[in-house]
Amino acid sequence: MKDTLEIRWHGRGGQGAKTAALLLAEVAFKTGKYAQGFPEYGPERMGAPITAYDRISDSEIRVHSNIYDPEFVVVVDETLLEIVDVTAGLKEDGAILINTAKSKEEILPLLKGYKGKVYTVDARKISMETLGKNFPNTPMLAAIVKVTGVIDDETFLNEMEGSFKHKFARKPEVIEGNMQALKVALREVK
Amino acid sequence: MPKKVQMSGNEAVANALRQINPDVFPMFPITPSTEIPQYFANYVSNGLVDTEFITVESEHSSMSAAIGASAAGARALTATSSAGLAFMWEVLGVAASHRVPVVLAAVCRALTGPLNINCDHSDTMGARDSGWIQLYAETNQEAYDNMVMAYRIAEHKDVMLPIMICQDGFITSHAVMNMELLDDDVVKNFVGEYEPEDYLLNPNETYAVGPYAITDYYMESRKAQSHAMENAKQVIKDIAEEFEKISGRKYGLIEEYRMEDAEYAVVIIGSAAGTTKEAIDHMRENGEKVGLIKVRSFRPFPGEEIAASLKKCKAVAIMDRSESFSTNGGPLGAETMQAMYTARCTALTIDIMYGIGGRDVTVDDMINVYDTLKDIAATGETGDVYRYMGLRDKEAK
Amino acid sequence: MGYNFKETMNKPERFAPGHRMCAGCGATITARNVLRGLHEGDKAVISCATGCLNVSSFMYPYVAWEDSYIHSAFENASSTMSGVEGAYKALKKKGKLKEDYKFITFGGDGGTYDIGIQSLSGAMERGTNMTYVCYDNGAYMNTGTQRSSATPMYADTTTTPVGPKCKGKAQYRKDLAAILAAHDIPYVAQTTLLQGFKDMHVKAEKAIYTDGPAFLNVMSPCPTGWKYKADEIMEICKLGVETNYWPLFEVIDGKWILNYEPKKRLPIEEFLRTQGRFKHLFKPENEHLIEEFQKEVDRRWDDLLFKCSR
Amino acid sequence: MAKTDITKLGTDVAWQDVTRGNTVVGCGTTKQFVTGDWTNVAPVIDEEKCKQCLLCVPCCPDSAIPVKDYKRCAIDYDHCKGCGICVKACPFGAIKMEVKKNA
Repeated sequence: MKDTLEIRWHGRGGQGAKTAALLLAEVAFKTGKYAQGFPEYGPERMGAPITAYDRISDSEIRVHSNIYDPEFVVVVDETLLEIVDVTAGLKEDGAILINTAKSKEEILPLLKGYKGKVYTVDARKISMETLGKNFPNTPMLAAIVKVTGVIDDETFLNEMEGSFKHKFARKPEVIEGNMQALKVALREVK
Repeated sequence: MPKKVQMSGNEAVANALRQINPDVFPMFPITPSTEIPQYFANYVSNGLVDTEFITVESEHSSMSAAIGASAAGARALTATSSAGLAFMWEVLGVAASHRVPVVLAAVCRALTGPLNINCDHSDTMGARDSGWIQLYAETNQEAYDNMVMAYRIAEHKDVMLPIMICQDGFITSHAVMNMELLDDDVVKNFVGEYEPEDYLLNPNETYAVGPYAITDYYMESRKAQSHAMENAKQVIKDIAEEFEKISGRKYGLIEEYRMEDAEYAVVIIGSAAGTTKEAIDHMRENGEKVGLIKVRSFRPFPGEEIAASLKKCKAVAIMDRSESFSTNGGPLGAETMQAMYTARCTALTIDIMYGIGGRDVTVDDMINVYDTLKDIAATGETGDVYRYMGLRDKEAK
Repeated sequence: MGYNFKETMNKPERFAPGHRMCAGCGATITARNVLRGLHEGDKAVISCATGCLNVSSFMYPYVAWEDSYIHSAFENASSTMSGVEGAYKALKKKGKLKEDYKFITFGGDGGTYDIGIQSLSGAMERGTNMTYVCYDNGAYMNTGTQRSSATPMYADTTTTPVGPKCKGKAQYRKDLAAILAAHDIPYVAQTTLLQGFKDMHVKAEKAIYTDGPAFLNVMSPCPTGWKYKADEIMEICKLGVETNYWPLFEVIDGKWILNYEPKKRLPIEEFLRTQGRFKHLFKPENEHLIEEFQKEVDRRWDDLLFKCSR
Repeated sequence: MAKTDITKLGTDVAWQDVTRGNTVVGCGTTKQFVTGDWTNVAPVIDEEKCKQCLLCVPCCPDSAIPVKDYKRCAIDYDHCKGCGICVKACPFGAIKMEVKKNA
């Protein structure tokens, strides 16, 4: 457990936070790590707040509980900041990553006195520019990779290209946009 | 070469089924097992299997069709959870008494009342006396491995009983984890072709299944069925030994974790065993003599093995993930204590209801359980033998 | 090939003697004669819903069926057979089976109209290549004549016992053949026990050799439940047809076909009078009930004529 | 597998010898079960009057009027339950119910 990195995702049903959490686990797995990715399940439908989790470790992961004291929190939808206690249990030496166009200074008052690091990325803008649609989960995945440093950028991009090629085998035209979304997010997260 | 993958428990089981390529798969969806037939439907659509996939109109019918298919001479299976399993209950008994080696991929979920989709074992525990073999998995890997072994156990001539391959809803079914898939041909060779002795579609001889049995026969039939279940103990172990040769992974009726000198032990089923192992390692670093028995086979119940392993313990907590409303403990508690009594195992023992309806179980929770056992051993006072963990209780001490 | 009665009678018996149905049971007559629709030498698997026919035809270790047979439970005869048919397709596909098989399921009205309608509807909708035969004796006879949704109006049953507050079953019977026809399956037919059994033999053969699901509804009187003397069965069935109570028709690929129209329709009381379960209707104060019954028979007959005229 | 020998499956059979799942290999075993003693009356055919029309055959609920080479054979009294349907089915009045004589 000691060397296990724990990440909690907050999103809304339909935004792809669960998929991003599972993708992060997959990426970590492909770099030789042990990883666990899982959503917290309820009957929530499209739009409802949802939570998903990742554990990443160099040794076998046996714990099957939810995550209460994460090192990192990812907020895929900033409107959740007002309705979900996103920093609950978040370690002070950890960090929170938020999808927003706002600056850190503007966001900070919404974090209930959280003293750890705050990262922002405008995943909506990146997604609109690269994919033409609002799929924030792809840039958010890249941003959390950057923030956590679980994998170096190049390996990450190579791995993702591989999975996109597999996932989008029937519509290869979207691969380029998705790769672009990842690259921009890696660059723009601050 | 086995392939390392990152996969959910449902996808893992579906992959085992793809490799097995069963003959008939009648299905009806229910959360959280739905993904298994859904993955499988894709294999069917893409020609990766040549299974007859029958999209029936209810779980009662999916089990009934599986029984019909198996009696007809095919390798059959279905998948379900919770209310779906409850709806099958009548025909579960028929499958077992007809002695058809049907496989059921059970993804454990709380029974309705109130409606809840999360993990507990009340569905499969409700079917514990239906005459089915039940193997439970801690991880995605185990769910996969158990599925690969399922037909070998069920179809063994000394057994010929249906088998439930159980895993924890969402906790393993929907969580992706690192695991290993065996090569397709390794699984295919391990499982082999099904060659039924007698079956409805045998062109050389007619065959009749499912009679009315008057009192003169019924009890003898039940005993014969029970005897087959007794035989299953050895068969499960034998098949596990063979499986170890292709996978390197060891399985038995139970798994003992750091029990060699354990004074305080937990007996548990399913995914929470992993969380408990984490607690054990943590406590062992502080010199605490704690251990775990994970029950893999609940049917047949390895009472003697469990009791033997607990013989030297000072205090034991049996963890039940389903309420049986006996007011006297849960099913695992009741059966383990019976086995302990028979074996004159005198450890102070409590039975804890936990994780009901998906209530989370943490490492800290399990450390608390061991601390409770230490207190019990120190004072010699068991207190409430039957208790809840993680329950909000106004009268909690 | 035309129908030949003697050829049909000369086929080997597929329902062996020694079963334990009541003397004079209509269900067994139905089962025997439906099986005569099978061509000699063709293989079949039979399944049965729980009921009189099942418990009497396979009492361990005595089985009356000469073909492979399976019973599982009450409500799942159709889904059980779906599995058998699925196995057949799978084994054929995998080259493990060369022989051809036919699949025939029997159920009483309890196992068909009521508890088994879900699995029957499912199997039919999925296009299972099987023939389902309902031996309709209009009540749950295996448990002692409780009313079913196939029980005719005003029948005295053990759950609708006639008394000062009860004139028998209050509702008319469910039209199951129409429900099955609404599944748009290739073959639905209604028949009963008539001299020479040509109607049943021909329909059974058509049903069994239809590619896809087929359904036969067969009025199969029960001497104990209907309260008549066992040897009167053929006369009762004839009156059922001649009064338009039990019309003979087929629905082939959605086309309704009337097979028989009585030259002079007999009044319904001629059918009702034969059975003790309707005895109370013949008390002077209940005459209006027979009128009600007649109205319903006529309404349904007109509806059938309309369907068959399209 | 070989046909089930049901003579070894009497009501005194031990649990070890009950067939697996109470299945029977080789169907039609009811022929070995006598139901002829369920009745004290039985149909008797007047061979003179019988025209071999076979109309009695399909309406027998007990498959007790066998046919061979297009001809009705003797009534199977081991299985006939004496319902009398055949009597009424015969257009030639060739069948009559008679009280069985004590053997």
